[in-house]
Amino acid sequence: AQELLQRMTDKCFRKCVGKPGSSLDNSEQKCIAMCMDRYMDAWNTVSRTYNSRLQ
Amino acid sequence: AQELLQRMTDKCFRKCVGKPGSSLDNSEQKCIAMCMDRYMDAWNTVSRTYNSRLQ
Amino acid sequence: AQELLQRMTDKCFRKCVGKPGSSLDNSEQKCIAMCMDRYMDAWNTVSRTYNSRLQ
Amino acid sequence: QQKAQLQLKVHGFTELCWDKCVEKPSSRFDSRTEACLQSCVERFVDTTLAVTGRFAQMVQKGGH
Amino acid sequence: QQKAQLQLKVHGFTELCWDKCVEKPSSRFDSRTEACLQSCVERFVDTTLAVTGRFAQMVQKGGH
Amino acid sequence: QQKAQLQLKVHGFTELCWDKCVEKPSSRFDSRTEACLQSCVERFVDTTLAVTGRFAQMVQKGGH
Repeated sequence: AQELLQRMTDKCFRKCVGKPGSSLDNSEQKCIAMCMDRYMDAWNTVSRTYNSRLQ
Repeated sequence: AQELLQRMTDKCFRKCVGKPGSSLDNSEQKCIAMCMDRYMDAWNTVSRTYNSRLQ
Repeated sequence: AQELLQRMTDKCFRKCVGKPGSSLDNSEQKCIAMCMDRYMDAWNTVSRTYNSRLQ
Repeated sequence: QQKAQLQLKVHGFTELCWDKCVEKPSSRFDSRTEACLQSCVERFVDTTLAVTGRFAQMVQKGGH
Repeated sequence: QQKAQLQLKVHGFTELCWDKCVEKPSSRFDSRTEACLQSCVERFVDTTLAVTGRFAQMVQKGGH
Repeated sequence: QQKAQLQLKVHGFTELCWDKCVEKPSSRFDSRTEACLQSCVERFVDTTLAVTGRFAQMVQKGGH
């Protein structure tokens, strides 16, 4: 899961943290949580689609 | 040639397939073929220029 | 220092050389020198911040 | 080891298709985004096949 | 080897935060750019902790 | 192994200079694009030399 965590952190940081401030504010934290959920949805969709294509 | 194929596929997919649809349409296919030809031209030019610079 | 040099060269080339011409002109050379200095400043700031965070 | 390579592909596709299909993370994917992700994988595989096939032809003809 | 990995992180953060904080190289960083670089590292570490923690929770709950 | 590293450089330059010089794939490169690709490689090598030389000077002076 290391690879997944790294790529997800990178994408969600870029998407959710505009100009970095003195802490993660509330909306950034919410954005990161939502971004994680969607990134894992995307990973699952991609994985399912690719596996069924390979068969 | 593995490395060339991978990088070329990535570049040409990004250039030629905007919003992915239910199949590669005609214009996307033409674009991919043309993109491949140009990418290999670019590879050849770069390779030639770099080799002559090294000598 | 290999890794630093490679990443710095890449960033400064992208920032300072717009459309590549027949040689590096004066302003491109100045930009590259300045870009190097700032990139190393950035590297130092990042390194210091990250190390103190780890402790 | 083959499984590791397959996983790496899935990671790569996820990044690529995320960039192509997801504008802003929301509380749920709408059906359009979901369809886009699926098509993105399918079309990328198609592109790989097209590129590889064409390249093989060129090599056979000695065109490259 | 651990030191090599730490160095690699510093290289990665420098690239990321350079992209986020540095518009145009000038003869000196102003204090805003300097502060941005520091916050960028701090917030990225915060993000890593948030993501990793939330992921661990999900795995425990068997949610993934 | 040295040849493999040289090949990797050619792949890297091709990507970089493709991004800098090629707008839209067409049925043929015009002379401007062709010249841009050549200059791109030459200027990148120049930049590498400039950066490496300046860095070596700094290290000698103990400036870094």
